Amino acid sequence: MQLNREELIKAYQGMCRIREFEDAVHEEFASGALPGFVHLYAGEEASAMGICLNLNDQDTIASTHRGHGHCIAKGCDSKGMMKELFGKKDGICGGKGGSMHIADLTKGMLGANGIVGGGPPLTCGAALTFKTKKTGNVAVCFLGDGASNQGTTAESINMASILKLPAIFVVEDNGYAEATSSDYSVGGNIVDRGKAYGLHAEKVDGTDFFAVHQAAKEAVERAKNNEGPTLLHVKLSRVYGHYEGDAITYRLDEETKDIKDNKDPIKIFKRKVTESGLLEESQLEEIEKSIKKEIEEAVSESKEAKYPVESDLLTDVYVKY
Amino acid sequence: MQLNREELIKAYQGMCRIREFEDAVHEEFASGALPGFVHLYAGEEASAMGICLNLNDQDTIASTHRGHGHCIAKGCDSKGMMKELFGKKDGICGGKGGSMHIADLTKGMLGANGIVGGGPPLTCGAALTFKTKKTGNVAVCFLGDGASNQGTTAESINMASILKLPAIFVVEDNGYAEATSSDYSVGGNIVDRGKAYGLHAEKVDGTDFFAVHQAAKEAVERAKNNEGPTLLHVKLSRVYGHYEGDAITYRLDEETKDIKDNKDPIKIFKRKVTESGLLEESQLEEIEKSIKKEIEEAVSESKEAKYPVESDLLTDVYVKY
Amino acid sequence: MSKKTFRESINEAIKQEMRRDENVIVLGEDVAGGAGTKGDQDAWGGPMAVTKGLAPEFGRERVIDTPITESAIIGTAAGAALTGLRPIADLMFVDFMGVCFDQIFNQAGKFRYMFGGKAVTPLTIRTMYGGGLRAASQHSQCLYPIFTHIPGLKVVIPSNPYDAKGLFVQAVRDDDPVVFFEHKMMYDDEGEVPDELYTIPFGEANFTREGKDVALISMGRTVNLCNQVADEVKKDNISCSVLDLRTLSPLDEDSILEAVDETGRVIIVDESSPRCNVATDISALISDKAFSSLKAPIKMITPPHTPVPFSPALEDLYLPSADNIKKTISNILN
Amino acid sequence: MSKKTFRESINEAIKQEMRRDENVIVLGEDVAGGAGTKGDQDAWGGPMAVTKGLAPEFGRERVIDTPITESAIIGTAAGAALTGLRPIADLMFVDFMGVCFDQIFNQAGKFRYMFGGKAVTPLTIRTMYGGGLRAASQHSQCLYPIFTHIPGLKVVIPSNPYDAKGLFVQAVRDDDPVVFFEHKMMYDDEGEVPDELYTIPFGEANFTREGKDVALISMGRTVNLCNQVADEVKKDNISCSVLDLRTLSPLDEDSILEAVDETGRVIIVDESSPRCNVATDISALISDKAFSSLKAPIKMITPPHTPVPFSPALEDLYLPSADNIKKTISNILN
Ligand SMILES: Cc1ncc(C[n+]2csc(CCOP(=O)(O)OP(=O)(O)O)c2C)c(N)n1
Ligand SMILES: Cc1ncc(C[n+]2csc(CCOP(=O)(O)OP(=O)(O)O)c2C)c(N)n1
Ligand SMILES: [Mg+2]
Ligand SMILES: [Mg+2]
Repeated sequence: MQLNREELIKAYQGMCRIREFEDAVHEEFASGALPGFVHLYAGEEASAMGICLNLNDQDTIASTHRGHGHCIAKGCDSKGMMKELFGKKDGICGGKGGSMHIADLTKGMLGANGIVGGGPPLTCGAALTFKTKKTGNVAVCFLGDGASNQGTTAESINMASILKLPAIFVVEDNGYAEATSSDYSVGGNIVDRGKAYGLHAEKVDGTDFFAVHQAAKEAVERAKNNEGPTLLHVKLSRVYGHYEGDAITYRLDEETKDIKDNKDPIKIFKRKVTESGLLEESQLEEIEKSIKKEIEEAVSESKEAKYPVESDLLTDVYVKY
Repeated sequence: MQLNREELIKAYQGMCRIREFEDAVHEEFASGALPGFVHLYAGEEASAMGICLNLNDQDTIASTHRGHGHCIAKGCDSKGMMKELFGKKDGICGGKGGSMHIADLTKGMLGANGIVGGGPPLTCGAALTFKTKKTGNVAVCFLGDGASNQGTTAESINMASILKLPAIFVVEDNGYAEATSSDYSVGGNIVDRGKAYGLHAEKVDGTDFFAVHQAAKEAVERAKNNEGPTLLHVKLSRVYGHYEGDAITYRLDEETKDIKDNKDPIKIFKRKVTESGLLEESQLEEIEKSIKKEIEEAVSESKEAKYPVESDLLTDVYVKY
Repeated sequence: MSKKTFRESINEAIKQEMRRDENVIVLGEDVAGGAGTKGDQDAWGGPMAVTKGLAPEFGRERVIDTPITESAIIGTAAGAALTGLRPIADLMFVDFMGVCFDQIFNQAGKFRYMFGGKAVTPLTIRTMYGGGLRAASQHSQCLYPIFTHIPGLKVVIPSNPYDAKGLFVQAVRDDDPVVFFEHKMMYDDEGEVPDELYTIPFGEANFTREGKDVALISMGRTVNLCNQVADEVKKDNISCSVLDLRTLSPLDEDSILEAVDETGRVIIVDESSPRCNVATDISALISDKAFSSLKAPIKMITPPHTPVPFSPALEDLYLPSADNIKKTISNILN
Repeated sequence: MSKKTFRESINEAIKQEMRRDENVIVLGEDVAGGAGTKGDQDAWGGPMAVTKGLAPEFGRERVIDTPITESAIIGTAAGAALTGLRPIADLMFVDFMGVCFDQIFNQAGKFRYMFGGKAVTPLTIRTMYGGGLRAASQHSQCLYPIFTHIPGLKVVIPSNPYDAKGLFVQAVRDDDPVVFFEHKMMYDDEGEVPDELYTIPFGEANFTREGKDVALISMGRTVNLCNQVADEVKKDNISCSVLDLRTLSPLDEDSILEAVDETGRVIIVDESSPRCNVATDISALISDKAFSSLKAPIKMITPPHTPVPFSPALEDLYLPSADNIKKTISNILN
């Protein structure tokens, strides 16, 4: 644990912000206030934060359908995101993208993605830019266990391998792709796949922020030292269903209980930092409170914000047409 | 070497037939008599024959753009094939398919394929039919080192793995995909990839008919015993260029010479069977002569055969429309 | 005969065909749901529960949950079709065609031709299309014009539960590869649907309204919009026929020309993007073959040339509307 | 100015743009050729040698041979474009779109819209289309209607070496994703091409012939067929205009309507499959917007609704021909 106080606070803030955001979306969706197709990241916070705290605004991430956590960890504005989810004009994408297409290029956030396996090829592209321009940056790709089977993932890992791109593939294995277990869908295993394509690959405990942070740190160093790409197989759990509305009948209640009780990365982090005396309980509660307020405001502001109008319909398709 | 005399003769006949066929196509193309886009299999004969001698007409193969050898090994009629290459109505596909689309479903030959990586998914399909109908057959897929990178290949290997399909993926690694070396394009290595997706995988010397035959035999047995799919990484060389017309400047002359002198599977086979006294030289020469005649006839008959006519233009698109 | 939803109608079609023919199998992501889990082994039946109940009845050998690998899904189905099964593959959202189109258009769709007429590929691909669910740019497209463009494929697009069952059964029994388009906003639509098996032949469009002033030609969900408009403008003494194309490939040219002949005025309503879409296809057919019957320009009502917006406010503006159709009717009548 | 082939014209455009702008890179299968081999490190320049000579001049950092993984190629190019490079990705044959279309139409083509106008994706995809090489069903398709259908993409299709250079330079400099179609039978076509850099703006069609009896509208290789026919029928006192669309998206509607206005009779020649293609798109546009100028049915000359045959005998019958155009001209004049 080589993180300083400030970094630990940032980590906790980020994880809490993600959790609060997702809990709020869960409620607003259930009440019918929030439209669309939403996939919540709650339970996986240590991955996004453990990775992204090693990155700067010029480093990039490519994300997934389950992207809110990655966006927040990479520094996207939570209010702009919430407005986007509500389809409002002040949303981070003008209301045109919604949950699955949140992006903020100024933060190096290259977009959530509605296509499973859509992000890996794009990650090679960002990494190629960094390599070509010798910027010293790194391009990270988040993908799920389900996406690890998609052909685009294999192609991209190979491309990154042979071009020695500064890229990191973070396979967030939450045990399920929709209602299908990764035990069923993933032939062989994910770390071996990374190695078989020539990457440095390792398995990481995704409930432990510190483990993710350390593995990511080493991966970023390798990338920046031109030692090639890394694959991290991050084992973690999602709290909610695949998407909002999922009855989660494929999961036994005791498994969900176990996830909440024993695999919650925020609880685990909190215990670690308080038990070791790195941060005090009161400090953490302060953070929790202020984040709670931030997200409550995000929701209420989003509800009041204006929708885009007819003149917005035809814009933003081309730079020039 | 557990093959009997008859099998050895069949093997030699098949390899010679492929070589003669390809040599003839090479000449006819160079002279301008033969149209289209042709990729020759000469030099790789031990793979097609070593595999296909373990299969019956109900077992299937899916092939590639370099498909003539696979077709002949699986029992397609060499004259029908030659007529097809000449675009004649009596061709095996009525002249509609040409070199890259030769198929004969009655022989379990599911088609050459113009799309690199097109065959692996189809192979899973044939294997699924066998599994569903419990026919006890096996589905084989030939693909190149270049195709081993294609996403469809990874997807198919995974699909075969998790559904435990009776499938065999034969990666014919001739060292090149077009003008690109497999040393460059293949990150990691092919056998490890197979294993990482949960397959039995091994490397095989593709200049040695007996090695291929043995590995294939074991793979077929595994498939038929419901022990899951196999990947064979068969190392071999192509004699000619990527396609006819390729100046092969990416290969040094000494490499081509080495291929012809030391990696010719037909020469190697011939030496082995004569030295060990399994077959006599004269017998082999008899075979060579009769095959030569067969192919000469195929060419001359093809040249004389009729082209399809206007009334053929609109047929064969749908069963019913 | 009883009232069934669009969802139930397709579910029943699949079930009954699976009972009738053991070669029929279903495969796709979570077509059962629950594979490898400790929970419900019929957890989903696809994201819209259309295939729910199949796994318990037919077993996982015939109702196959797959990894998220659409090329392998479609390719497996195509290869299985080529070798003796009648697979129903689930592409889920048609927007995912981009990761597997090769297996559809270069493989399944061309086998028969490339192999000189010797292949039979009885493959059915089910897929969801269209806007209205606030599912944004990558989950709301129509894309059927792309499939219609490809020789060797058949394209089916029912507008109601009755047609859905009859056309689906035909798709399964058909010996050519069929892409079956289901509008994601129609699954709860209800209609009378016979309990027994029946087929509706491909290439036979259906006049859902008769009329003599204007012909509204459409497909899938927007047929209902046209029906609604036809009923509404009656009170203004405007008589519209509505032609439901039912299948885009093959296309019932005769019924289209008949509709033109009877009215001389045509509006084509198509939810797909406006360039090179089905509306242009029908319009061009009419200009070519029924030019002299035309009394007015052929009008097309489609979304604008933009991706599908997420915001409900924009998506409602994006989609073809009854208002828009009515305005166009009164324009071409004047 | 000097005589150059279509191949040389594109090669020169790429070279000069790479010299001018260090952000321009080229990637694809064997765009140099020879990667990892002991032989020539500029062995191919693509299968048609269009990119030959680039690797020696610009090095392998900017001329990147890739594995055969089109999704990764296009996606890498798209991601690079999104982050500051101007990649030219080689899709080789457009028939291969089926393994990578998602990265083109759901990713690159929608970034800007989905991200609310904040993304710029200056990506150029080069690709070969069309028949005539006896390359059979999977290597002879046109498929540009599919790309034209997709909002967010631009589609460029030059008919001669001069246009090829000017349009290619515009494609590279353009801030939107462009798919650049090169007919595989045109690489040896010659024409006068300036040595210096110049651009031809998108959305400006070109009248290659003026005429007042019939307008022939076309794109890419078939423009030359139209030119030839226009010249030949002159001796029968038939005056044809020929409009070369140059870009299919954006489309120069004004020039199309002008062509209709001046002639009242239109024939659209399009090598792509007949359903939902560019011919139907243009025809529908005309019926909608220039109906009253029409003196005859709008005719379309396209191949039949079949895959492209291999046999030279069939392929020659399959492709649009001068004879066919001439017959159609005399039909609509009577
Ligand atoms: C190409 C494609 N196929 C299928 C889907 C539908 N889909 C959305 S999320 C998902 C499951 C993804 O599983 P995983 O990669 O493990 O991510 P997780 O949802 O567990 O975070 C599926 C099948 C899609 N969006 N894109
Ligand atoms: C999807 C696709 N991409 C590219 C091509 C062009 N192409 C044809 S063969 C070939 C090389 C294939 O290499 P490999 O798989 O090693 O087979 P080999 O030619 O060596 O037998 C390429 C790139 C293609 N036909 N299909
Ligand atoms: Mg998952
Ligand atoms: Mg090879």
